[in-house]
Amino acid sequence: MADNFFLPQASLDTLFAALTGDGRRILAPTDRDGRTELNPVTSPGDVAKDYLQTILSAKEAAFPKVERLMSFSTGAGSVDLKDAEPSAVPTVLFGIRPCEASGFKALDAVFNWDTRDRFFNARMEALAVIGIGCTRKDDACFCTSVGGGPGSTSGSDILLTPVEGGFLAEVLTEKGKAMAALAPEAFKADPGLEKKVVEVPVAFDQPGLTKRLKDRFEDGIWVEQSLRCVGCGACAFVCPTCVCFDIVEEADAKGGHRLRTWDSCGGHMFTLHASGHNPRETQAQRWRQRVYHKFSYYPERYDMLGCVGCGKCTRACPVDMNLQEHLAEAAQA
Amino acid sequence: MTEPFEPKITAFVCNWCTYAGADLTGTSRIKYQSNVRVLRLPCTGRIDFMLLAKAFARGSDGVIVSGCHPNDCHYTSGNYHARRRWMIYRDLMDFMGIDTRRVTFSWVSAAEGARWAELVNEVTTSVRELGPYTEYKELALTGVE
Amino acid sequence: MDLREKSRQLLENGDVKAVIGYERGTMGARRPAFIRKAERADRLVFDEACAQNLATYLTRPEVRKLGRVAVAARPDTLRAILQLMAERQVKEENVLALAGDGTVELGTAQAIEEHLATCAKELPARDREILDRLSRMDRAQRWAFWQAELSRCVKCYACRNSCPMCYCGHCTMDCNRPQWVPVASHALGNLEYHMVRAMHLAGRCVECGDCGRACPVGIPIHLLTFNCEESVHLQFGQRAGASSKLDYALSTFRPDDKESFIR
Amino acid sequence: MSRIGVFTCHCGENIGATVDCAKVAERTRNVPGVVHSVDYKYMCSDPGQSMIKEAIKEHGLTGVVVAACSPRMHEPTFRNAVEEAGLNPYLCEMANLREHCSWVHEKNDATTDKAADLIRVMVEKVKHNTPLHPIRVPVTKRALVLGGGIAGIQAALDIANAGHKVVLVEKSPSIGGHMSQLSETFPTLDCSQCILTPRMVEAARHPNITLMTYAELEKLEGFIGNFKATIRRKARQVDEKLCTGCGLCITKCPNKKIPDEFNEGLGKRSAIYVPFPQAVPNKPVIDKTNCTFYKSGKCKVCEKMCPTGAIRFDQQDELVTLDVGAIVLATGFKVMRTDKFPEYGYGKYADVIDGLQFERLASASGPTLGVMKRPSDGKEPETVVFVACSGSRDRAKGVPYCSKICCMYTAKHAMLYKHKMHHGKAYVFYMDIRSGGKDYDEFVRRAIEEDDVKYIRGRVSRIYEEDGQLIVKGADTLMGGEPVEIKADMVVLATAVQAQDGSEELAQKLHVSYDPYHFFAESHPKLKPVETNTAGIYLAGACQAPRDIPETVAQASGAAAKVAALFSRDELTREPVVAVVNRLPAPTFSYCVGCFLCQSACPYQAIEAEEIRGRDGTLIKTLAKVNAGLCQGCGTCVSTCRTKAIDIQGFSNEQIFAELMTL
Repeated sequence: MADNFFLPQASLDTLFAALTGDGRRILAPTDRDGRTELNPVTSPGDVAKDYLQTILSAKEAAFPKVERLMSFSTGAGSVDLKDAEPSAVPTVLFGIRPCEASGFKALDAVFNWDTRDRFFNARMEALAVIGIGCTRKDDACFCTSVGGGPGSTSGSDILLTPVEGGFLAEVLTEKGKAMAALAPEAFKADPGLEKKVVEVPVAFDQPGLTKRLKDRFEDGIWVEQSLRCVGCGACAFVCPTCVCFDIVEEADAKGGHRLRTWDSCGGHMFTLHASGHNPRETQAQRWRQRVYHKFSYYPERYDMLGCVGCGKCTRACPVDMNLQEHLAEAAQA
Repeated sequence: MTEPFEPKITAFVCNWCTYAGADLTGTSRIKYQSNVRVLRLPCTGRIDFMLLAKAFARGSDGVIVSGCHPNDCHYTSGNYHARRRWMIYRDLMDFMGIDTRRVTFSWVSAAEGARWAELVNEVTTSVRELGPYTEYKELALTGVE
Repeated sequence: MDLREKSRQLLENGDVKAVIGYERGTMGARRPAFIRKAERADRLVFDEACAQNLATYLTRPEVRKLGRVAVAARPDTLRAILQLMAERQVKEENVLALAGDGTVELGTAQAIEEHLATCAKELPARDREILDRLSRMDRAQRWAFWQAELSRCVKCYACRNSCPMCYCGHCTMDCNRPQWVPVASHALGNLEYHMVRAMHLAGRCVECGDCGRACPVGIPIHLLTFNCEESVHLQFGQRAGASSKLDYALSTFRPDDKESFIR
Repeated sequence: MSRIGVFTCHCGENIGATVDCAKVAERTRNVPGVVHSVDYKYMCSDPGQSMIKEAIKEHGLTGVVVAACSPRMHEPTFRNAVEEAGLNPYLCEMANLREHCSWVHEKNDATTDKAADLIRVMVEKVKHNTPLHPIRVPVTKRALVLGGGIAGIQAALDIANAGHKVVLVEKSPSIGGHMSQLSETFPTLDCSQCILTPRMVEAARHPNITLMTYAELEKLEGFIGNFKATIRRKARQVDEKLCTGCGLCITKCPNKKIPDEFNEGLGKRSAIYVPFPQAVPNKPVIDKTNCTFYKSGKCKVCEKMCPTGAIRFDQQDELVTLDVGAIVLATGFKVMRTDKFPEYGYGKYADVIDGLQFERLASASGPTLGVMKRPSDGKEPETVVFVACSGSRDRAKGVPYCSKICCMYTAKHAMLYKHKMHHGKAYVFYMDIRSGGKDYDEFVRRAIEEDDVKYIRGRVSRIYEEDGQLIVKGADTLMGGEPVEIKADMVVLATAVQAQDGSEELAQKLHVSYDPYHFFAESHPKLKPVETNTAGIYLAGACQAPRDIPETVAQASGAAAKVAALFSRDELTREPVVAVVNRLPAPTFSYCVGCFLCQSACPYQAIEAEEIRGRDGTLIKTLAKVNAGLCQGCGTCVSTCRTKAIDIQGFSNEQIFAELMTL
C-alpha cells in the first residue's frame, strides 16, 4: 500500500539536491537541440518542460546500447581474459512515464530467465525510478490496451502525478521510501489530492489478440502489413521492452573487448545462418516475429506482455508502421 | 621530465612508384625519421578510404598516402581514380571535423628517393607539433558502458 | 483526373501490377501505400506532405517479383529511379513513374529525364541554416557538433534502409571478414558508419533527404551525403540521378581534375 | 592455426649494423602464431635458403616471412625457395628491413622497434594469405597487324618468318603506306620504292600472311592470346579472285579527272583505279563517290570491258571475324595540310606545298616523272624555300612536340632539288637542326657544304604572292634578327607529323591509351616502348610518335619479337594477383549486387557480367565477373565495391586489414 504525499513544485530542488548529495546520478528527460532525450541532470530546471516522452526509452539505464562484457589481451603464447565490471552508478530515473517504468519488468523477464545476467542486475539494483503520470497523450499511445495506464504505478518506486502547485507523490517501494527519506522535508502530508491523469482509450482487445494470434501465423495479413516496412531497427531500438542483443568482439593483434550491443529482429541479418540460409527471409516473417514475440511468446513464456503501449515505435518509424493500428487489425476476425 | 611525443605515422603507398621510391631512398642511404610504417598496395586505386579511417582508429597520429604522379600510373589510371576519391573524402573529413592536417596526400615516383625522405620528415615533424590525435583515439571507448 | 483515378485505370487495364503511393497515416503523416486492387485506389493521397522517396521500394525482392509497378513520384523519386537504372537495379520496362500531380505518366528513362529538366532543386531552409552554421564553425567546433549529433545514433539503420540507393543486400556494415566498421554504436562505430555511408553515396546520392527524415533521433545525417554530393558536383560537374546512363564520378576521371592538396 | 616461420636477415652489415637482428628474432618468437624465428647473416645465400626449406619441413610451417631486403628485390627468390620445400609460394611474404629501415635510420632502439613492427605486420598478413596458383590462358597463335605501311609489313614478315600466321589489314586499296610515296630516303638517297616494293611483294606472297586491303577493324573483344577481331572488308566492287590486274578497266574508265590521293592531289586518276602501278595487290577498286554509274545509274563501261567479268556493282561490305592472339598496331601518321597555315596563305597558293607533295614531285614515278615542275604553271622553280618546323613545336598549332623527321627530309628535299636543278637556289628556314642518327648530321652538312643549300635560322612570318612569285618574309636570328625576304618560285612546308585521323576511335576500340595528340601510348616510355597497356597489343612505327623509317622498322621487328615470344608458348601463365568476385552458396550466390560501378572503374575492361540462372533457366542474379586474363591486379575495383564482394588476391581486404590492425 502506497504512502501518498504532496510534493510541492518548489520542493523538487530539495529532492534533487538530496539525491545528488547521496551520490546518485539523476537521469531525466531534457530538451536538447529540439529533441527530448534522457540526460544526466542536477536540478529540476534541467528537466524538459513540456514533454510527452523521450525518443529513446529508459531501458538504456539498465541495458545500455553498448556495454563491455570482458577484455582480453594476447601476449607471448598466451591470452589474458578479464571480466568487465558493470559501471553500476546509483541512478535515479526521474520523470519517465508509467509505460516505460513498467517496461523494466519485461527486460527482467529475459535477463533473469535462465541465467541471471550480472550486468543487467547490477544496474537494476542501482536504479530507482521516479515516474510521472501522464496528463497528455498522443495518437500513438495505447497503454490502456496492454494492461497499463497513464497513472499506473507499475515499475515506479515513486510515482508523481501533477496536481496544482506540485505533485501527488505515491511512494511505492522500499527504494522509494529510501529516496523520500533523503529529503523528508520535501514530502508534505497528502491533503487528499485527486490523482488526475489523461484518458487513454482502449484500442483493441488484447486477450482476444493473443488468442487470435494462435491461428494467424500463416495469414496473409503479415505480408500486407509489412509491405511498407523498410526493415530497419528503429522500432526495436526505441522500445522499452525490446531486449535483443548482439555480442561482438573488437580486437586487433594485441587484444580487444567483447561488447554487447542492441540488436533488432527486424534486420535481414538477424537470423541469417552462416550457410546462407535464413529462416526469416522476408520482411513479412520478421514483422510477424515482432508481433508474436510481444503478444504471443511473452504471454506463453513469462505470463506477461512484451509491450507497454508507449507508442515510441510508432513515432520513430520512418514509414509509420503504426503498431496499435496493426494490432487492432490483427485482433479482428 | 616527460618523453617527447613520438607520433605514429602510417603510410599507404603503391607498389610501383612510391614503394620503389622509398626503396631508392634506402639504396641512396638517405636518412629519415623512423616513425613511419609503410603498407604496400598494388596501386593508389586500391587504397580504400576506409584504410585511412582505420589507420586513425588504430591510433595513427598522421597518415601518408602516396602513389605515382598523374600520367605515370603503372595501371594507367588507378591514381586518377584515387585522386577523385581523395578529393571527396578530404572534403568529407573536413566537414565532419576530422583534422585533415594529419593526412598528407602526395605523388612520389620511383625516382624520387630524396623526396620520400623529405616527405616523411616533414610529415613526422608537423604531426609531432600537432601532438597526439587524442580526440580520435578516444572514440573507441566513448559510448561504451 | 487525379492519382486515384489514374491508378484505378492502370490497375484495371492491367498496365501495372501495383501502384506504390501514399496514404494518410498516424497524426497527419503520409505513409507509403501499396495498392494492388483498383477498388483500394481511393486510399491514395498525393500532396505536399508526401515526402518519402518511394523509389526505395523498387529494389525490394517483394516488389521486384510483382513485375511492372507504378510509383507516385516526386522529383527526387525520379532522380532515384534514373540512378537505379544506371546502376542496373531497375529495368525501364518495370517501372511507370506518376509525376506532377500524379497523372503524368513517365514510362521511359528519356521521359523521366525530360520531365526532370523542368524541375528545380532547392535545399530546404532548415538544412541551409545548419549548413550555414557549420560553415561558420572552425574544425574543432564541427567535430564537436558531429560528435554530439552522432552520439545519439543507435545504428538502427533507418537511414540506410530508407535510402533508395542503399539497395546492397550485403552492406559494408554487414562485412565481418574483415570487420570494417564496428557493429557497436559507440563513437567510433557511429563515426565510421556515417563516414562510409556518405562516401558510398558520394556521386550516387539524389539528395532526397530521406535518411535524415528517417532518423528517429533527428540527426541531420542527410547533410553528410549532401556535402559529398555537392563536392562531387562542384569539382567534377556530375550529378547523380541526371541520367539512366551510368556516369559515376568515382569510377570516372579526367586527367586534369584539379585539386590543391596533393604534394 | 597458423604456423609461421620468420627469418631475419642481417644482409651482412647492411641490416645487422643498424638493427639488432638477434633481438628482433627473439621478440618475433613471442608473436602469436610464430613457431620459428631465427636470424642469419645472408638469407638469400644457398645456406640461408636451405634454412628456410628445412624449417618448413621440420616445423610444418604454414607461412613464411623473410625479413630482409625489398620484396621488389628478392621476393621471387624466396617464393621459389618456399615452393621447392613444398609450400605454396604465395604463402611467403617479405618484410623490408633494409631499404625501408636499416639503410634509412640511425642505429638505435627505435630502429630495432620499427624492424620488429615491420615483421609483425607481415606475420599478420601472411596469416591471411591463401595458396594461389598461376593463371593459365591459352594462346591463339595468329597475329593481327593493323596498318600496311612499312611498320606493318615489317612486323607481319617477322612474325610470319617466325612461323606464325598473320593477318595484315590495310584500310587503303594497297599496302605500302607513306613510304611508297617517297622518292628517295635519307641519309643514303636510295629509292624508296626500290627498297619497299620487294617487301610488299614478299608480304603478299608469304604463305603465313593473309592480306586484307581495303579493310578496317570494326570491333575487338577478348584479351591477350584470345582476341576476337571483327574486320570490315569494304566492297571493292571488284572480285579479287577473278581480276588479273590487266588494267583495261582503268584505261577505259570515262572519268579520269579525280585528284589522285597517292600523288597528294598533284595528279589525276580514274574512278576505277589502283593507287599506284606497283600496288599490292594490283587489283583495282571502284571509287563509288566519283563513279559515273553510282552517280547517274548509267555507264558500267568497266564491267563491259573486263575480260574476266570481275566487276561487281552489287558487292557489299563484308564482316569477317578472326580469332587472334596478338595485335600489332601500325596505323602510321598523317601530315598537317597547308590549309592550316593562315600566315602561309591558307593553302590557297598552289606553289606552297607540303613535304609529301614534294616527294611526289621529286619521284621518278610521280606526276612530273621526277622533273621539277611547280604545281601552278609547270614552270621549273628557280628558287625554292623550305620551311622546317611548319606547325611543329608550335603551341598555337596544337603541336608542341617536335615532328622529328622534318629536319632530315628537308635537307633531303633541298638536296634532291639541287641535284635536279644545279643552278637553282635552295633556302631552308629552320629553328634548330635535329640530326641525331647514324650518318644523319653528315647528311645535313653535305646539303649545306656540298650542295650549297642556304640554311637560315629563323621562322618565316609570312608568305604571299606577288607577280607570280611567292614573297617569303622571315628573319635571320643568327644575324641579330635581321629581316629576310626571298622571292621564291615554290615553298615547301615541312608540316607537322600528326596522329592518323580516327586514332582516338581506334584506341577506344582497342582499349589502348593515347596521348593528348592521339598518338598511341606505350606501356613504359623506356622499358616497354612497344607494349601498350593492354596486354597482347603492341605498337610499331609512327602511330606511337613521329618516327623515321629505320626506327619504324626496328620497332616493328621489336613488336614482332614480342609477338613471337608470346606465341612461343601454348599457354600464358600470369601472376595470380588479380581481382575476384566472391561466390557463395545459394541463395546468396555472391555479395555482388550487380551495380557494375567497378566495370567503369577498371582500366582494363576486365569486368564482365555473369548471369546466375535457376534450373529452369530463370535469371536469378547478374554478377560482376573478373576476366583473369585481362585483369592486371591494380585493385581499383576493390575500393569501388560497396559490398566488398570484389577483392584482390595477394592484397586482399583481410590481409591489408590485418596488417593495419597490428600497427
